[in-house]
Amino acid sequence: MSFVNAFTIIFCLAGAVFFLAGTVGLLRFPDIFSRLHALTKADNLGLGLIVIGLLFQVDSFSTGLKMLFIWSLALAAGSNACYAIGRYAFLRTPREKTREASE
Amino acid sequence: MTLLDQVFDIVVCLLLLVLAWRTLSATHLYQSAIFFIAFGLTMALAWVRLAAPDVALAEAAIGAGLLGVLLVDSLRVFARPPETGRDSEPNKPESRDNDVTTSRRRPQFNSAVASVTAGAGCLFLAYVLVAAIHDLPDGGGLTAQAAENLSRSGVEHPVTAVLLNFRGFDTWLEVGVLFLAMLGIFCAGGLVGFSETENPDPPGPLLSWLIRGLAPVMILTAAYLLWLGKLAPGGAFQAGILLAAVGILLRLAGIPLMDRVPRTVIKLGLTFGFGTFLVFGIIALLADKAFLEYPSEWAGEVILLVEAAAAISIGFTAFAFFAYLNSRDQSTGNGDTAGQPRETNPSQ
Amino acid sequence: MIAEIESHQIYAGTAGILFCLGLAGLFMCGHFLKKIIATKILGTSVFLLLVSLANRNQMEFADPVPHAMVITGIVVAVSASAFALALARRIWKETGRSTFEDNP
Amino acid sequence: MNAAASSALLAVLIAAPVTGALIAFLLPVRLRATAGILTAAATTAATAATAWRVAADGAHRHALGGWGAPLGIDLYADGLSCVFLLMTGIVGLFVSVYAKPFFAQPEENKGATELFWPLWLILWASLNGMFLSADLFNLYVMLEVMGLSAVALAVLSGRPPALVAGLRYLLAAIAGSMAYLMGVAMIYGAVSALDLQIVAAGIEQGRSFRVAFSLILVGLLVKTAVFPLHFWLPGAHSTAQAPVSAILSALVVKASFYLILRLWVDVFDGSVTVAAGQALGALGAAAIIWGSYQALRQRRLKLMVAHSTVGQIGYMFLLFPLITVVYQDVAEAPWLAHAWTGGVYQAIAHGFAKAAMFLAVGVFAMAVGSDDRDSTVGLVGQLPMTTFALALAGVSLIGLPPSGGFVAKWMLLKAAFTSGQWWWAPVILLGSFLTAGYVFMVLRQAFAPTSHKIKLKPVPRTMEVTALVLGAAAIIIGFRAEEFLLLLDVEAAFQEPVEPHRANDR
Repeated sequence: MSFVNAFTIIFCLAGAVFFLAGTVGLLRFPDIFSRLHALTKADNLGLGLIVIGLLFQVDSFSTGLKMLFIWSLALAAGSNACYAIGRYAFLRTPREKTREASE
Repeated sequence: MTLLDQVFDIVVCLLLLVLAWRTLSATHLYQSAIFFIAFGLTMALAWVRLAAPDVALAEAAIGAGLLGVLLVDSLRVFARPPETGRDSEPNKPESRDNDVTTSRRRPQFNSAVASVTAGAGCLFLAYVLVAAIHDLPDGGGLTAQAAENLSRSGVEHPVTAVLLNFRGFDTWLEVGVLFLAMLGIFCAGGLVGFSETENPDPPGPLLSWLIRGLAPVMILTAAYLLWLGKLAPGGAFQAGILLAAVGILLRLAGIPLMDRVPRTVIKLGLTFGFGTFLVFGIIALLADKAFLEYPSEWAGEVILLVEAAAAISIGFTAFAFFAYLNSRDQSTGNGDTAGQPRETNPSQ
Repeated sequence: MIAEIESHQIYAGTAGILFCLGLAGLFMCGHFLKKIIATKILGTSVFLLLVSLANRNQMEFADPVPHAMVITGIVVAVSASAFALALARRIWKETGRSTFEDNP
Repeated sequence: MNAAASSALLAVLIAAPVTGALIAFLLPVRLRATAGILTAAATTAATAATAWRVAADGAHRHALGGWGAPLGIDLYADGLSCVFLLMTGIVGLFVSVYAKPFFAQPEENKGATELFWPLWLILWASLNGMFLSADLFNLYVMLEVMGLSAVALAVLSGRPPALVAGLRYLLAAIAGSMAYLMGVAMIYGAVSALDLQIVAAGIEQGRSFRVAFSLILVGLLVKTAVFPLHFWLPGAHSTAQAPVSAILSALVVKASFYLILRLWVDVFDGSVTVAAGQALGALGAAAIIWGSYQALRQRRLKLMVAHSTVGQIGYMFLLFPLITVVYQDVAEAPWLAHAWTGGVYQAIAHGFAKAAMFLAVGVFAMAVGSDDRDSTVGLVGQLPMTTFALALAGVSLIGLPPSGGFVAKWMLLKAAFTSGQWWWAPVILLGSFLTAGYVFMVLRQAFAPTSHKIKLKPVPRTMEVTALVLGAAAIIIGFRAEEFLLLLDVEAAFQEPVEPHRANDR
């Protein structure tokens, strides 16, 4: 049992590290695109790792399935939100600036 | 109750207070709205800490979700100059970034004297309130009575039993308030009817794909929540708002929903939940029982039926809030025809 | 001393302070939207008090009556806010006013 | 009729108008007025039946959902509720009859007026609910239903001034109900009940009860528009259309007044103090002077009538200091019954008179095309019936005998003198003088001889008649005090008058 708990702790800690890194990135990165990059890492990987960590603790198959489903929904929503923000920012930024940013 | 718990609670409470303060003192409307959304999310933590999953769900769906969408949509409107002056172009992209400070004539807290007086008054009131709350007895409530009657209520989840059976009258009126708010919004807009969205940007391909894919999943989840309400946190309101969210997303994706719906169907949709409750209430009266009393052997089934009707109606009404405010007739409200019935109403 | 404070008491006290903040915001803020947000904060504080009262005695389950009251309250408050938003938007479109101050 | 069936009447009083509202909403626009008037007639009939049953058998209680307090919600009707229900029923019926031809006029049928009938019938249901509900939280929901439908009715025309006044009204109403709900939450925390009777039994001395009741009181005072919390009323009531103004001024502010009264004498009688009673009286006195003075200054008739509402509400609050006094036994305080009846009579008489006045002003405004005071010059010749209705309503507002307003003010005056609280008497008299001032200013204009005959727009006869009937009702209840008192005394909330000897030892 403690072996399983250890897995949970490791995965959840790893997830928390990603969340922390994502938050720091969100605050520290210079422009919207790199901030989005940091944010989506936190959402996708951080949440994913935490879900994996918690999967060791579930007692029924359906609960585990629900958690995976929630993760996949969060992935879909996150990537779309990111896409929408990025697209809006891209369309609103003057061309030269975008080029500078991508270079 | 460990020290860690206490520290966590105190941090959450301080965060709530700071966010509320910043929401109200921010000079920019956008800032205010963002702080308010953050406040709502922190509230969700508080609900979870207080073991109130039903409230957390309702608040997330209705308080943060529905009102959040309406608020953001309103920010968009207030960011544009009003169209009382004929020369302004409504959909010019430049006009979107207009500086929307909350009040240009004066800051929020208008003068030093007023702020000091108000501050002192607030501190005093806060002291009185907190002291009075502190004096409340440490125990009590109607838990025992609810537990005792739970088996006769037809459902197993106590909150649903209170909402749909013990205090079903409140819930009936609450569905009525939603209907009433829709009538009020019609009055504010000056006409009864919908038109297509004024949203100028078509969504990207990814978004439309996602929304189309997600809609069935969301409808399924709504049905699940509705069914779950019998046993666990969930129920008509949460399910209804999820249905509304489907509608709002589809509308944002440019799929017209309201503009082609016949007026009769709109009217039926708005009154369906309120009416179903009422019909069961009247049937009970005719059967020489109390208003809204359910036959005890069928209570569970009747509740499910009423809840389903309420969920559909709540979803429809909440979606109608958004669709109406977002309608083109609405947003190009023109000064000189104020109060006149407009010919452009498609559903009349 | 700190060990005697239960978590519901912390939240109940916060509710009292939030109520004052919301009230102050309602009176002091000029813009319609911020007044509407202030009423939301006001409402939230009341709901917070009710839910923390429900959490006082953990029996089999928390007191369901305040929970039901809060859910009802949330729906009612949001309906009222939606109506207020509709009015504020229409006033803005018709007259360009966003506060009560610039009264002609 | 057995007890169960007659207690079901209480539920009918709420269900019937709601049913009518839903039917009216689903019907095509042209049939709505007919459905509305039929519902109004049915509701008034049910109200009369309820009052009759209560007068015959005493108070009725209906346990909604069959659960009963404390877990469920009860409806409760006694003499006091029946008096207010009856006033609502009669005013509501005649305003409905007036509204049908009113909204048929093309210049009034703007904006979303097709929604008048559903909104008004739901408002009616919530008014009945306010008078019947015995549950503090259910009363909050009723307050919100009432507030939202009242604001929606006030902005029906969609004119910008109405919209601004409506938003102000809505925000004030929301703030008021939140203060009320905060108080209810604290009461629930203290006594673990919401039913008025159970709460009343659990009330004790203590800080939390005082704070809770203060919050409830302030919330309701905002909704009743008592000076200085009346800031929202003149705008909202004067920019609404005539039948709506009548409903708002005559009925809606009375519902929250009723609730204050009910809580003061029935529930919180153990925690009110003499000082609190005097404070409410002082607010009332300030309202009388301020409202009547403002009414005197207005040039627009609708604004004048709206400000007059602020003043007349003040009279109702003189009831509180007069019934909250220190005494050893009831025989020592013979004025209690006078004060009590006077305050309630004022609410009822003002309901009829103010409805009549707004309806009459509506007729003037429709005929002349403006509600400026000077535009009514010489109207008596052309609109004698409406001028007469206005005069009757004015007589009751001033308090001239024989009228409902006279009985009310006379009783309050008598109570003020016998109780030794003579300081309310000059306020009552000054208020009457100011009221006489603005009423006669309008009448003088209307009766002024004119050389030129103004071209008037024809006004449907029904509108004139309904205004006159309501004006006459304001007078007639002055003759019918006995029946009124008999009904009011049924299970009188006032049998055990406010107990300030307990309250006094704070």
